Amino acid sequence: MSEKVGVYICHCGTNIAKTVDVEDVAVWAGDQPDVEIARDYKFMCSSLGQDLIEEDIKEKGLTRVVVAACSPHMHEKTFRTACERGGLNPFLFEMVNVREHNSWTTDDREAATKKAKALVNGAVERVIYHQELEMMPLEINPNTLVVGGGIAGISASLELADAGYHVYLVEREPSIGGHMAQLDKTFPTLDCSACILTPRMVEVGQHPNITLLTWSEVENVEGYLGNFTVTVRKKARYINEEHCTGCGICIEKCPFKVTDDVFEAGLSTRKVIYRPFPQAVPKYPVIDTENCVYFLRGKCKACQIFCPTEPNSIDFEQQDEFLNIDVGNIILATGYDLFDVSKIPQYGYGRLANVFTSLEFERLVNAAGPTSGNIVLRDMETPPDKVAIVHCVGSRDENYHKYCSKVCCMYSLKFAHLVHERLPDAEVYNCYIDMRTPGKGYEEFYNRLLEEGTHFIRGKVADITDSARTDEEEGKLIVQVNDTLIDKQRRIPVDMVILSPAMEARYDSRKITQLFRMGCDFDGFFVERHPKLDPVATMTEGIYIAGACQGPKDIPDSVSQGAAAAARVAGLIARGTVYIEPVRASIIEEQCSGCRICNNLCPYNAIIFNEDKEVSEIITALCQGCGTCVAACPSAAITGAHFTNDQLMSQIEGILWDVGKGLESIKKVESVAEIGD
Amino acid sequence: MAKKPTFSKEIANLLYASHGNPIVSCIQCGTCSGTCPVAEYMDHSPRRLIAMINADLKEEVLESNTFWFCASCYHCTVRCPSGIDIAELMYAVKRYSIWKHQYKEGLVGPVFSETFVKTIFRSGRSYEPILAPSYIFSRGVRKMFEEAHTATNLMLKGRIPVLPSRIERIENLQRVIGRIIPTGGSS
Amino acid sequence: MTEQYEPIIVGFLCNWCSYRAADLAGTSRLHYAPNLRVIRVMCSGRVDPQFVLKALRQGADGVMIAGCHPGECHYVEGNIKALRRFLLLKQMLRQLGIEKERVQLVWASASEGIILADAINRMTEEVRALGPLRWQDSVIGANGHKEGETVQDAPVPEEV
Amino acid sequence: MKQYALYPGCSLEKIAQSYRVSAIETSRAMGVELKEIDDWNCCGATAYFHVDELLSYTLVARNLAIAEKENLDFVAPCSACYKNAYFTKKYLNQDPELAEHINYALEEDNLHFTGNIAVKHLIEVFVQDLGVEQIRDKVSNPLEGLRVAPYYGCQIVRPRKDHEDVEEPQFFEDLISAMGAEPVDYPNKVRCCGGSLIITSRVAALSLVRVLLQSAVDSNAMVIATACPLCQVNLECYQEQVNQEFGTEYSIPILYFTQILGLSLGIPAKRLGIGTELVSTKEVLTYAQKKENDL
Repeated sequence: MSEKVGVYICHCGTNIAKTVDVEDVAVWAGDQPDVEIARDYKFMCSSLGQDLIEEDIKEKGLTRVVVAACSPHMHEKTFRTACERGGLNPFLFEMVNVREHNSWTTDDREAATKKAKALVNGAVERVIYHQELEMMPLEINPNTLVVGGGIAGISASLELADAGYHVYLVEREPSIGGHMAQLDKTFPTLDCSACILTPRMVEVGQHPNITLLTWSEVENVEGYLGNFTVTVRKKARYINEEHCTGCGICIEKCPFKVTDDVFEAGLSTRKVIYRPFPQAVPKYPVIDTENCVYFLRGKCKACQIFCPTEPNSIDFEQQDEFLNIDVGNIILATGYDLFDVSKIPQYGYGRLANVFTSLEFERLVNAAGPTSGNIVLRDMETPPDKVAIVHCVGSRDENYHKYCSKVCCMYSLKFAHLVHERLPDAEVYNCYIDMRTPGKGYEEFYNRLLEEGTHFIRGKVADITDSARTDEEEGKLIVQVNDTLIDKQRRIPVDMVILSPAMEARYDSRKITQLFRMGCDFDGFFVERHPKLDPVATMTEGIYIAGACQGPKDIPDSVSQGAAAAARVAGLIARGTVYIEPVRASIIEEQCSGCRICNNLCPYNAIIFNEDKEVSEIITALCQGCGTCVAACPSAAITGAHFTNDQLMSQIEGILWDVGKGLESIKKVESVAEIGD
Repeated sequence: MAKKPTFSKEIANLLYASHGNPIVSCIQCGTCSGTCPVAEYMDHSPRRLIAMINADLKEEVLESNTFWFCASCYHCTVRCPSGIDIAELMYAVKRYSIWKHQYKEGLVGPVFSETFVKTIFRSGRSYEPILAPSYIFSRGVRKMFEEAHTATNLMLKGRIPVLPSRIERIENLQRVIGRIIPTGGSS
Repeated sequence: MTEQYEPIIVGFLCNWCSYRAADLAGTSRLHYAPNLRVIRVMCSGRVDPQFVLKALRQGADGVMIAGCHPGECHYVEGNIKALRRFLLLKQMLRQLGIEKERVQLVWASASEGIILADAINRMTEEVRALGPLRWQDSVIGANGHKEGETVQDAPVPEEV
Repeated sequence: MKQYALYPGCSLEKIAQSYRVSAIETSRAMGVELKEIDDWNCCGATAYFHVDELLSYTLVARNLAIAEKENLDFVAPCSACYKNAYFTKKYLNQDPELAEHINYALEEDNLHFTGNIAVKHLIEVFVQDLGVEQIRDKVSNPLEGLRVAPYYGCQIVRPRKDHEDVEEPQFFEDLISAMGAEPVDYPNKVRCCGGSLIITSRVAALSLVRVLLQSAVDSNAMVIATACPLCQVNLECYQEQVNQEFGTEYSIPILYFTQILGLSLGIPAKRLGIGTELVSTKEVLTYAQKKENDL
């Protein structure tokens, strides 16, 4: 099987040429069998380099091309298009990685050149067995699934819906809004969080292109880019959404209250049938079955009795629904959790009443909160006259989270401002390690706080205790901190302490990554395709991420990531069809013995058994081309396009050419043998 | 010819056995100095001492009393967000200062440690009467009476050993010590 | 400088994780032993035990199969299948008298360039210590075949 | 009869004799025998590390090697000895060259360190090996109403050995409630007592002792229970100097946990070495005698 192979070795400036003797490799490659022409060139990926390939294909009638340069993840596409322009099927091409895997990893010029020759030889042997393949068209379903109804999810959904595409927005809580709905003001503009959020939520609620599925979770995801089938469990609200007008009488009449640990962060109560907050979207309440007397002991039904609608909207027999949704792309915007501050016992949260977390303080200071905006201590009456705000609780700490959570400095400044505003003669102490104000108008906000007379202490708080040593400390919380700028250990007596905890990945983020088959890092945040150039895409085609689920970030970044993910998806939908690698498996019917070993091997259930023909068959559309079945087939009846057994076997032979035939390596072997025996 | 190691490199080498991160990873956050129970008695806080070591201020470091006031309670070590074994660092600086016989005037610590080591070399076990009083005399008459008062109370309760207790195989122990420090012990 | 024995190790790296880890090791200019020759496969599950035997027969002194950490495979469980086959292959290699350090399975995710570089260095030293495999005498010869006898490829092992 | 190799440490010879006596008595009552290691040497406490680290490990390794000869777990009543022994064993197991070098030195006393015995603090023997339930069953004379401040000190819990809670440990409180007494919420229970600073920097140590005493008074404890001779001496013998230095009138009895446990097990005070304290412990004994009068 003789082919005319063109071999091109790239200098890549000095990146390769510095350690690999490219001329020698080119000359050596020139006189290998099947090699028609072998050249070395300064920059193969430059247009001149590509023209070299084009002209050689046309003039020399090359039938195969091998380029030894950087990683295929960098320029495989460039050289494939060059082959195509030369009239050669792009898959009759093989790339050899002699830069990342070779020249950059050693200074040993002789070893690097020897390795380069071996890899090139392997590629030449392999490329001879390459077959012509065509890119596979894939229809993109225009619907999109957005998981998570926080500000990032809302932005993504609105962008796509306004672009005219249909969006399914799935939210685990009874209402969308996420953590932002709990905040009072936002930095640095001090806009009221609800004022800027609720209009967006209403827009989502009323948008014809958005199907809102709250109090729902994704149970299962099948399929691939363009054709995902998602099973969503719509948990029973025990409210009939068609009839309910959202009047709220049922909430009023419900005689039972429970502490609201989710929305009110445990600071106040909610009824057993409840809406998380007045501006909730959708407006339908939901029954908390764990505490509802009817579900526990079968009595009460007060909500049903007082419900004014005809027919009655309360439906105790309602069951969870399972919906199957077909979408083309998925955007994950699942948000974050707050670090559990009780993990740092020396800060006394839980033991000392007046130590609050930032979320608790947000609810305290919120006009719609339990104290309608009055900053008071845990007894819900006495306002504090001295407040300490502790930065970096659980962040920048090897024992908890090594990373900086990016937003705590700014919202701690916001808290200081709110205390000054509500309690003009209160003293505020912010204990920080570094004041990080990297955004637009952020540093100015910090200056504003300095002018407002906040005491900034540069030092991380060591511990918070109520065991006083002097009368002045009696009955107060004492914040012990080393003020590093004056190198004094200070004990500051205060009435209230606010802890700014780290932003953590969701507790179940690992489960989500398995569900959607993409990756998460050691801390549990989702892994983007490229940290700098591709932050909203993931390694899995068709799955995009936005907001705090990808890493700690503030609202403006979450909104822009939401919009970015939406733009990526909109781009795919607009193209309608996407061409993907033809790397797929296929079964040669005659050779298949029907042993069915491959049937349960495929994670995508792409292999089915044809009963009458008694052979297995592969649904090419479902196959992702991993090749596991190809390797498992005992009678080699399954072949994997572009990674066939012949191709790989010949590549193995090729890269070990110098061991099999080459003399000097055997000489080396003999000399060792003598010493050895 | 290898460069002469800087002071901070020397201290870092002394820390090779300690199992924390190197002191260059200190972010100067002040948790150690906020936690330290005796920080107010130190002329430089542990945090500042680390900064001075990293800045190779050898004289000022050896002149400070910080590491002599360290009670080795390890509270800083367990809380350090950069995982530095700060108590171990204080031990290392003490060892460096004793080897170089370079420490602040009038400190009781160094003399106490050297005497302690000599007692062990001689009898294998420590003997309170030698250790305690010989330093209190150097601190003024009033302190001497207070200490004598406490010592007599303890004597009355039979809690002060009269004879120093020796271990039987003291020669073996001395030879064992000799194999570690060839100069026949640090006497 | 005496002529030191340089083992040759064939590395089957999976496209999504270990191949990118090797790329990352390159871009961060981590120097590691140049003895590994990489063959790219879409998933570690694609590595057929025959490839390993083929490489050893062709004169390789060691084979490394590198995939994603369990639970992180781009194709869900390709790496688990590779692990299953590897456990069986290890038994067979032991029976053939091949030292177990010669064929290794390594997990390295796309961000773990250092871990892969260390694994390559470690394996190179281990195989260097074992010396060349010399498949002909240590495997064929030791199993009773006379010198020069041509041996057909072993029948394909039944995938259990 | 479970056996342990007891490493008493220099303080238990004289100044903390009552700790040794009460330890042996209470462990025998609980069916545990503390067999003293023969010809042990000083563990270097904190002072030795100031001079030479390698030599400090050697001194401790010698004691461990002697205990290994009898193949019994190494038990140290004093926190400083416990910390030194625990970490010497850990570092020697981790660093074979270090172990080899030290074993070379130990040959002079024909000893060899292998590190295959466990190293425990005396309180761990009661709280973990025996367990709080078993102790509660054995308590024949529960000290109802006696409010005890559980004082851990520093080197029992720190530096972190393996993931235990170094800020809010609870095992001492459980032990005290097993004795029938009432553990008070003692906020400074893991703060340091000053240790050897009592000699090298007296004022600093006295201020630490004062904080601990004041905090015990605030939690209206009647007695502070400790598990380390250094802490006992600092807290008790220097109370008088604290009062002189800071003009306070503290007079809080400081007892070893083995003494209080002994009382609750019905062992007479005399055999627990109670009576050698500088601060009177009569009030505490009234809670122990109460049982005998009712009999």
